[in-house]
Amino acid sequence: MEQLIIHVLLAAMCVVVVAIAAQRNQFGVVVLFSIYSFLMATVMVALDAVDVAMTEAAVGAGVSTVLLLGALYLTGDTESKPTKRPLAPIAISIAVGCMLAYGMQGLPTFSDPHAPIHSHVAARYLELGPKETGVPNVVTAVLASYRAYDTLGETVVVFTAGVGVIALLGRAAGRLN
Amino acid sequence: MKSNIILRVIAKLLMPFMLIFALYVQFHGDFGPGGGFQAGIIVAGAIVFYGIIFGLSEMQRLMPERVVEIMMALGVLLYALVGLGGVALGGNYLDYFVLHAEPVHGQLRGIFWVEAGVGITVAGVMIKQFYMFAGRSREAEES
Amino acid sequence: MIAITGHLSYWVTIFLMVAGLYLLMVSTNLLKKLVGLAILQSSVYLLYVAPGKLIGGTAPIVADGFTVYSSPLPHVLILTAIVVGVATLALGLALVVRIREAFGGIEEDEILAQVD
Amino acid sequence: MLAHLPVLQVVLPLIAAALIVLVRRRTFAWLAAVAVSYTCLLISVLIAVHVARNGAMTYAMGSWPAPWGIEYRIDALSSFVLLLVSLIAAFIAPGAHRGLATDVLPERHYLVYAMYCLCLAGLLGITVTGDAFNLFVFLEISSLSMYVLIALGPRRKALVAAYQYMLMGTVGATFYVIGVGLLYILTGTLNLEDMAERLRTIEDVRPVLAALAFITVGIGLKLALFPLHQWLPNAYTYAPLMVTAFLAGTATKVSTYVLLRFYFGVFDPSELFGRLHTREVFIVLSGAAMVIASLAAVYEQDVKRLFAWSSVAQIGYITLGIGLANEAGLTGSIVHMLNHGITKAAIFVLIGGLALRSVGAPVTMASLAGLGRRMPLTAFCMVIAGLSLVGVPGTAGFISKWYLLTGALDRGLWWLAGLIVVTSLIAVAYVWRVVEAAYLLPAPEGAPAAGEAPPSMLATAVGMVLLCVYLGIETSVSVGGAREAALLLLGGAR
Repeated sequence: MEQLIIHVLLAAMCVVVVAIAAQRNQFGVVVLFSIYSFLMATVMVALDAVDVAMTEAAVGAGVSTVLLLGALYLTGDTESKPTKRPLAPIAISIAVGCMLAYGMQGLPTFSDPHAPIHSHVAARYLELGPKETGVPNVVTAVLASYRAYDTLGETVVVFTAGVGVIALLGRAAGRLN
Repeated sequence: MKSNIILRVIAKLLMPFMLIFALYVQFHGDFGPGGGFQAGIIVAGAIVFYGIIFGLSEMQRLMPERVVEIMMALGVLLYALVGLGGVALGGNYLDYFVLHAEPVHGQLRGIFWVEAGVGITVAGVMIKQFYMFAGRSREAEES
Repeated sequence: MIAITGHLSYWVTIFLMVAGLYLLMVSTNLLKKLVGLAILQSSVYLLYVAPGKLIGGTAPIVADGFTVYSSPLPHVLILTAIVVGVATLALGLALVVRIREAFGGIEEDEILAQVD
Repeated sequence: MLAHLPVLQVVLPLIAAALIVLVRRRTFAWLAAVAVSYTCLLISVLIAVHVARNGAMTYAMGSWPAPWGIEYRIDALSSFVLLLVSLIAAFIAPGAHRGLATDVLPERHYLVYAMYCLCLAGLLGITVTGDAFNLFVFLEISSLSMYVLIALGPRRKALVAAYQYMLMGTVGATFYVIGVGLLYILTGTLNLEDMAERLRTIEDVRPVLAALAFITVGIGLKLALFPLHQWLPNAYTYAPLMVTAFLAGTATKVSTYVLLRFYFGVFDPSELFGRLHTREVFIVLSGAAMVIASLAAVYEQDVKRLFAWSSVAQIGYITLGIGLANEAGLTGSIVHMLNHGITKAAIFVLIGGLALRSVGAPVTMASLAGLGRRMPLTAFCMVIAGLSLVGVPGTAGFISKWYLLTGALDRGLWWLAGLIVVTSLIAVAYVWRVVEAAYLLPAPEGAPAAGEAPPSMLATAVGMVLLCVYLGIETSVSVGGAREAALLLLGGAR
């Protein structure tokens, strides 16, 4: 049952992506992208990543959509033109996809409890994390303590984007000449 | 939307609940999903919602742009300084064990302040970005 | 389906990555390119999170009555990746808005045709 | 205190950036940026001395032991790159006060300095970290700030250049994350040392090879490895001049460092070079970059773009050493990061001085005419830096090319040695165009009156040019450090 739900959601995501590719009205693209993000958030719930799901729902479906709509309002939702000769992009995309497929052949099977992703570093987090940090949500423990430095970096990334947007769109953001 | 009385009343009613929910997400992140990042977005969402209903100038009265910019920088500073606190008390950077005589309490204290820093910066940046995009449109309309 | 470690999510990861990359390269509209970029970035979420899942497991919030948890580390990494994604999108959109103001449009070929 | 230096190196610029945004004063921002740049230089000198004496330094973030927490790890190679980045930052920052005036409105300068501090923190963070995902986070900090810095350029095409760089850079970073993801799923760890250790026991190499491909293409996009260099000429041409000087000196070098770190530190190089013909691929790509980009530079009219193309060619020299993978070749590569970084930064600062004198107009070949009489010191410095680009004996460029030549001959690649000489001759052609315009052509009607660039910028440029000459004569520190790093990398190969 768990598997079935995940499969249905994943299939729906693929359909939405195809719809985005085919959609030429930019407003439609933004709406579909919002749907895509919600589906991604739901998949994350099904994959037990509740923190990720919450963030993806807030960021992907919330903030991203608001930003996209804001930008759309400022730029107009003109239909984009059909593309001319997409041969090279198709070749590149397929080559990259084949490379990833090739690499994934050798990965541990899905849901194998002995895979390194479960047994190596993660095992200690689950076993000792709540005791060492006093936080039962292991994701929070890893995020804010074991790998707190990454989270500092993440906060700085957000800060950088904020200052960057001020620099680009702030009141006097015209050209010098 | 400024003239619609139902929207205005509901918005005023909803605001406290949205902010309380944000606080819940912020401080309950230790036990359930959530944390500073998600809480910051919810705070920003509540204020942007207020701005959409009551207009940009009303929103700027509630949340002046200068305050928002200070929030952006303050969160990062808070986070970085919690880290330096670890160094000052004889540990490594971001070492929370030394923040309290009891190591586990030190961890909780460190996590609390760090998450607060994340929340403040994220809320500030999201509100600021809304101001920037929304302000741009108004200028474009005027000219 | 069995050929690649037996799960649909791996195939979907590949599909999303290819589709995002393709959209990014083929679209002429600068905004739609950013949507392609966002899809490419989101394929990484699946790449990391799916292998961390254990069937029958639960979210990594330690509580009585559960023994099998999915791996927490990928979740932490992907939280960071999502934040990086939205930061990039915000900057990209700010650039698109400015390009539209400076060039009067956001179709790539029209902009590249204009001289400085 | 010494033990905490690695983290202070990165955190101080971050704090400075936040303070700059709080205070919003132009002069404060400039002073903070200068102070941070010099503090970072001091710290990296102390670290370099420490590493040279006592070997690699490690630092556990949050006191969590290595594979569970994030670890900083500084060895001979990272300390060399740290020195390079902070040295160029320390050179550029003081002159920026005047140098930015032509390109950015004064009330927005504080944003530039905030972005500069973030970019510096990102670049330093990439260099010192021993964790694959932490590297990605700092890569993004430096990249996002770079996109903004480029977009602030004075011409509207700067926006398009920044947009294109953003697309390619983000694809690059995403590919890097995909590569790291494959390695992570395979090994369960993100610590580079631990990862390398656990990769040795992996039987199925297919994910490792795919990860290698993704990381190579991803970082290749960032470092403008031919033919993934399309973003570079536009980005360098349209960015504010001081920004171009900083980026040209640091950004691509740090990306090269990441590639070296992964190739020689994580993947097993013997497997890599033997089975996949990586060596041949790199030699061919580097050779193509050297020839094609140098030729493009010869026919370029815009002076900034000319030197941007020259950068693509010089990156070819740097990546050549990865292909050679022997002691002399790698030493040449690593020392060329430093030598070229300083040379190119000096050239862009000099062009910045030119642009200040001819307010607004882009610096073209025509506007260089008569420079030798109008701005004698600037013109002279330009010539010396140009000679270093060519690789004339007595300049820094000669040293790195000498080691690369030796490396090629050690491998028995006579044609490659010949190619290095030929591309240096092409470099003579484009540098000669600058010399010809500066000294042999009369100044055009209506040229700006005689007078040098502002002293702060001129001092920066003269300092870097002197360093170029110094590094061409006294090589014990630069080549010594680079050889140390090369031996360290090759030690992993055996």
